[in-house]
Amino acid sequence: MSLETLLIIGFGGALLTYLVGKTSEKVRDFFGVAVSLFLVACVAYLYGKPIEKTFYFGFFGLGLVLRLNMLSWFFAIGISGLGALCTIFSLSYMKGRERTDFYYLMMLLVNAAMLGIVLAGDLISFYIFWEIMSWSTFLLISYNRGPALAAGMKYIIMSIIGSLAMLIGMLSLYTTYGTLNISEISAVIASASSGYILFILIIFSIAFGIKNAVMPLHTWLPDSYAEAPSPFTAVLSGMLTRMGVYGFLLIMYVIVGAASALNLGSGVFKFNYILAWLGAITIVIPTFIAMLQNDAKQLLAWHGIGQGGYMILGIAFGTSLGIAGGIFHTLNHAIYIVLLFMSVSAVQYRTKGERDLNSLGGLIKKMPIAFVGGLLGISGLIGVPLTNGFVSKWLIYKTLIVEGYPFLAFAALIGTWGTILSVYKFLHNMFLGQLPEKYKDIEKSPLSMQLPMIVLSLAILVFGILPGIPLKVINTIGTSFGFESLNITLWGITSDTGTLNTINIFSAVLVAAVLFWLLFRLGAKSVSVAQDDSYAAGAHTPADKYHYTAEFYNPLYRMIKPFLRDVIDEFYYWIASLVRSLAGRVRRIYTGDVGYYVTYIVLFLALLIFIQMRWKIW
Amino acid sequence: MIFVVSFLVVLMLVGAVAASIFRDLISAIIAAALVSLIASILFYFLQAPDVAMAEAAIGAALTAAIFIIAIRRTKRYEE
Amino acid sequence: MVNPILLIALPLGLAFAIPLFALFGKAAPKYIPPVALAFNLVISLLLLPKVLENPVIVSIGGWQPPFCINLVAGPVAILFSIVIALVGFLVSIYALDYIKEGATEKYHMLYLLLLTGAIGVVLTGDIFNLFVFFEILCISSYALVAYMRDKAGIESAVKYLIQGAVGSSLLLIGIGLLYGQFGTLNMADIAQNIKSVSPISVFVPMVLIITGLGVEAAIFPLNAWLPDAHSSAPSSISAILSGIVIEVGLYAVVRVIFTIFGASSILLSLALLGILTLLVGEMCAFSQNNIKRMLAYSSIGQIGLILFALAIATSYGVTGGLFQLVSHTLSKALLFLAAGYMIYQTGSLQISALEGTGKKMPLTCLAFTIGAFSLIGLPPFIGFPSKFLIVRAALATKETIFVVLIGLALLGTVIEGAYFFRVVQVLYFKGEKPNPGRKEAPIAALIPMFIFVALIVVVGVYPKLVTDVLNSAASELLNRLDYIRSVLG
Amino acid sequence: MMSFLTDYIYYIGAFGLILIGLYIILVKHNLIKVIIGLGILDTGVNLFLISVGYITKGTAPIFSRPEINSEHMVDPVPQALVLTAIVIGVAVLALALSLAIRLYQHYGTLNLSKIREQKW
Amino acid sequence: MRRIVSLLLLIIVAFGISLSLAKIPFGVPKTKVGRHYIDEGIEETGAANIVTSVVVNYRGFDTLGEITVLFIAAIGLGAVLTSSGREKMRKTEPASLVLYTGCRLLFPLILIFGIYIFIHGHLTPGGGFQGGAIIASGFLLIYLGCRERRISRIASNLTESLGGLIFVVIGLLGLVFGGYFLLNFLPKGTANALFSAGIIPIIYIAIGFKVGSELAGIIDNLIEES
Repeated sequence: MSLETLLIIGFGGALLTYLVGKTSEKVRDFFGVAVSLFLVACVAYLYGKPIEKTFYFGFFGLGLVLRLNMLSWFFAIGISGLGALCTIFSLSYMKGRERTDFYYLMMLLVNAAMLGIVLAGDLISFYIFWEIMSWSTFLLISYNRGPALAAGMKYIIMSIIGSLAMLIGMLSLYTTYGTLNISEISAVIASASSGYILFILIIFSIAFGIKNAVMPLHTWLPDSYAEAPSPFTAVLSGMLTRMGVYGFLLIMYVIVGAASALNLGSGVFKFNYILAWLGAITIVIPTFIAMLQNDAKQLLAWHGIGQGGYMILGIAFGTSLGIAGGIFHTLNHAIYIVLLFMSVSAVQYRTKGERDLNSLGGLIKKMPIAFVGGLLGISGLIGVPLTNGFVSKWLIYKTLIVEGYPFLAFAALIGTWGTILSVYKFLHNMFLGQLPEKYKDIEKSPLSMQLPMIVLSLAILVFGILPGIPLKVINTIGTSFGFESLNITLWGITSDTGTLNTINIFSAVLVAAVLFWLLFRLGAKSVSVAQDDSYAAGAHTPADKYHYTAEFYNPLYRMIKPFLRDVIDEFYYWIASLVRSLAGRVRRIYTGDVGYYVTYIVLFLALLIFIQMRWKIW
Repeated sequence: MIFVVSFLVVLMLVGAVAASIFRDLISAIIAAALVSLIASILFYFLQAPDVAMAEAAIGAALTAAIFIIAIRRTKRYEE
Repeated sequence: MVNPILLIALPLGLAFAIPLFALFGKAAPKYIPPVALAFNLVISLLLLPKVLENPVIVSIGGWQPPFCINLVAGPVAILFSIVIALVGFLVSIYALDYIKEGATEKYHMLYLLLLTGAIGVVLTGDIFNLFVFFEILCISSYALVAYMRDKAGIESAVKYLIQGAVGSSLLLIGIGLLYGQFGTLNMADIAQNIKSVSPISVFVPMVLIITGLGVEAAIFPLNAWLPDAHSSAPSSISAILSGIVIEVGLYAVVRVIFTIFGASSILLSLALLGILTLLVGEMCAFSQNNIKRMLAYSSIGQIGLILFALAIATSYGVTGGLFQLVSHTLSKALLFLAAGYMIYQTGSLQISALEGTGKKMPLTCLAFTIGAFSLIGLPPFIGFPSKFLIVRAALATKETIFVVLIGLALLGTVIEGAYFFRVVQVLYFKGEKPNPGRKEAPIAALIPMFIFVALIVVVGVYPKLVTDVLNSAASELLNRLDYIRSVLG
Repeated sequence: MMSFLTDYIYYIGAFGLILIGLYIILVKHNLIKVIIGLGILDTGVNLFLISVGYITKGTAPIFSRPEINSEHMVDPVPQALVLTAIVIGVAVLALALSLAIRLYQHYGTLNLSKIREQKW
Repeated sequence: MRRIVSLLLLIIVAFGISLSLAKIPFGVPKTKVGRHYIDEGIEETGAANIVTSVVVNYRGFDTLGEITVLFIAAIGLGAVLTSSGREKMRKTEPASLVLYTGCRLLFPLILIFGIYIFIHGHLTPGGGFQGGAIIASGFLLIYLGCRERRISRIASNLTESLGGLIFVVIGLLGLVFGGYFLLNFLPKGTANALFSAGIIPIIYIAIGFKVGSELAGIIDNLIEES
């Protein structure tokens, strides 16, 4: 079981799925799911087998290297697992849409490309897979017509800028060290001047920051998330965006190395310190913007940006706790955000694509599984104890406090408050409250949608109660970066500065739950009122006029809305319009009059002669 | 001798200028034909009889002819 | 022993013979160009291994250079003739079905003669002979641009002809000045004595020659003919104009600057010129609604990039430039061929009219998409390795000016990405769901398109296929002394 | 004065024609005029080439009698080049005129500053 | 405005060129290949007219390209001017009797003169181009005088392509016999004799017919079409 066969299965499976789809849809669905599941099995089988293999053919004599270590395995399992779940989820969601073969092709292609990224052992193949991922993602984002096109353009433009920055950084590394093999570069780069290392870090951070939507570079994300087909939005938010985190880990701790990456610059202007502040900003502002959203997917998208901030915050602090927190939060975030997007798209699927929170509500009876998924998802997002989000956030807070950065900790905390408010709105407006009349006879989501949601809900609980399982892997990653090892128990972490033990929490919550249950039993029954026997001034009010989940948090909006304009996005748009008008002017050079054209020719001639006369260039 | 040549050159340049200023394209073409005719005489003075013949036959005669044909198809006067 | 002269003589003879073939049948002439070009392709490939060791010098008429016209079949020339023969062959197959109205036999004659002129330009070692073949190239392309005889075609042809004629007159003046100073027309011979004369009196002919050739090479202020001609010619001709003609012009410019004049000190201004050309081209293409005009302007941009890469004048740079040249030829020819049938089916040149073409003609649109991606420089297509080489060359110079310039060039790439992705979106995702009425391009058009696609993908995945040819070509362009020695013995 | 004339009169003639031709192409709007300018430009270039090859008191490079002495023969190469150039020039002119005829049929005018559909 | 700018530019260009011209004194021998042709030409090619030997033999490749250019122009002109309603004859009033008979009388003489010119191209001034041009002017005369006469398209096309083919084939024969394209493989003969100079007169005759028919075809197209 070697790595190139893994990739061949990935890419070849994608193409085969497309070809099979030309014959029969059933076979294609089965085949696609089979390929993705098989990939999961392969990656799982490769656990703990470090491989490094150079291909026989190179790219301009640069050997293409594939290598597997704990870090790449960790990301690979996440990618393949979530990819498989999302593919299963797509089965019923995509049924009857146009161009489904193309959809599955791109879905599997993106997964294969992401696997390639994390398995790449040299920057050139990293870049190649990165670009393949970018353009296939572009095609998928544009898949829904209409507003999706603008979102796709925004995404691909920023992504091209990022990858060109990466190209420059990569090639400057190549011209300096004559190799692009990651391990060889990391061996020699320590001798480089700090200025050069800073340049490399910054230019790569542009690329990865765009992909991970760090604050000034985030503007592509909300539209793309909102407009992409929902199962793919899950992939996008769960793993594809987090390739940025992988990139940050790669460039900071694998290539440059913790020793030199963590003390560039001095005082408050240390590279990682600034990065941490960017992370904090990325936590706070998007979370509160999320609160203003009435579109379920937009709301989740803004949270996606915010949670990305937590990861950056954790990674930027080069302590073993912080690294562990960041990486673990990447995994947890992937799990619960995918779950949330799945429950949203389940609702979307049943309500014929309704995303507006103001016109939904009361679906808890109709779609219980989706509700449970949503509930667990938001509790993970908030970081309620016994869900996985809690553990990783605990690690990050602890890092901040131990390192003594109260402001950053406070920012993170504010972020959590905003999260609570907004996701409560999310859950309430979709599932609680009163059911609109038109959704009376809605039936619950099909099995192919429930299955992934159930799996993910279980995963949230398991990782929340037994965080030791993933933390062991993460700990080995941290030690491979050269940090001291944490001592992990199955129930949590024991360290001198404080101990996390989920057993105690579990028992406490259990007791509390029993007490509450008794309380409710003893308390009075709540009467449920049908929506339409409600009277205003003696007149019967029709149902559609009366739906109180609309305009949630209205006063709060009026208070903070002016502060939360997305100024950066407007700035980018301004630049775009500037370029457009400039282009419109430049093409006026080509006036249709041929006399001018001949004048240009003679002008060129005379200009060159004049320059030679004047400055003697030759 | 040299004065003949200089006279011819001056005449040729005058013909070229005339070709540029005449509004009537036919006369402009006559002027251009004059230019290449004088050019062919100069070729002869420069000991290039072959070129002189070619210029006289092609440059002066045929070119003027196809110009005039083309002008018969289009407009005679430059606006 | 195959003789490089056959590369010129046989297509020429076949082109002369086309009226005779026309006597046998109305359909006969259109099969001549594919035959001739396939033959050329075979000969070039046969010549390649020998040429890679040392260039083949063919002297015509049996006299020794510089007393005769001689052909220099070096790696560059053979590389170009392979590319010309390949692209010409595929496009002529495309034209079998595409060219229906008009005097088709005249079209095929002109087409074959155009490519013969291109091959002559790259093969010849004599500067006046270069001029003659250049005239063959130019005049046949004037006629072909006007082939459709519609309003746009005639107007563009007239403008193209005026600029081209002025350019070639300037070129001839430059050649005359050179002959007056060196008393010879053989490139190698001139190059040998070039240093013996004071700079300014050689600079003026150089500038004249660069300007004259630059009109064909579409360097920035001289390229006003290009968008008109490319957008209003028949699409097969647009593919040739954009894929071969301007490249050959650029080859001539580079050959003159590098080999004849050895002008190493004007390279920086040449690089600036290239970047200027790139930015202007991409800017203009960005704000186009006419798809063929957009492609034409993007050709200007690509030419600028190639010029910049060649002006770096390190072996990396020239290799990258030649690679970019090859990749642009393949991709742009593919794009024009695909666009040709899209336009033919939708009946409009506007990009907005292409909505839903992705459903109507999926294969053509797939080909177009791959060409566009390759031109933007996305892996795993051929555009990526060339862009990779160029960026590497620019960074390897370790000079700030080149790093800044490559930054600007990549900016141009972003703009290019913007408009090409816009077109791709229009093809597949714009507008409402279209009626699934299949109107695919005919098979005679699809075969060449997909051969192009195969080449683009294969070379993009495994660039080693072409790199050694490119390397030796770059070394031939770079050291002129070897060229002089190999010609004059 | 005399020597100046003997040295430069042909060059003056040649480049006078070249510059006048370029001037016509640059400033005239009428297509036929522009083509005339091209013709004059060609003639000037040819004259220049021939005068480059000239030798003072030279004879034509033709051995009309075998015993003719070849010391003062003028350079035959420019004459060959000019033969080529003349034919190429007339070819371009003919093509240009045919295009002009078509253009007139399409637009009803030959004023190039009015014929501006292909632009930007 | 435009005039001033263009004058300025032209002055700069003229200035630059004059600087370069200073290196090219008028009237002094500067050539090196030309000298060689003059000294060796008779022996090497056997043509008394050195210009002809240069045009057809030393630089014969240029000439091949040149007739190709003329060929292209003829075809292109046909392609541009060929209108859908082919072979429609415009009503033309007949020419005056004087002109008519004059043309009828002159035409054969002009034809013969042209043929003479290009047959003796290697001995006396003149050659294929000049002779061809003269023949074409004879056809022009016919069009002026006898307006209903037309040359047959087929014949002129065949002449063009055959002329070109003969040139290429002779070149290839040189390649076959001596290993050089356009090698002068026929016996040179004695200079100043009509049958001398090997392939030169043959090529020049081919060129003469080709050029004549092409120019005539061009005139014919221009007169008849559109």
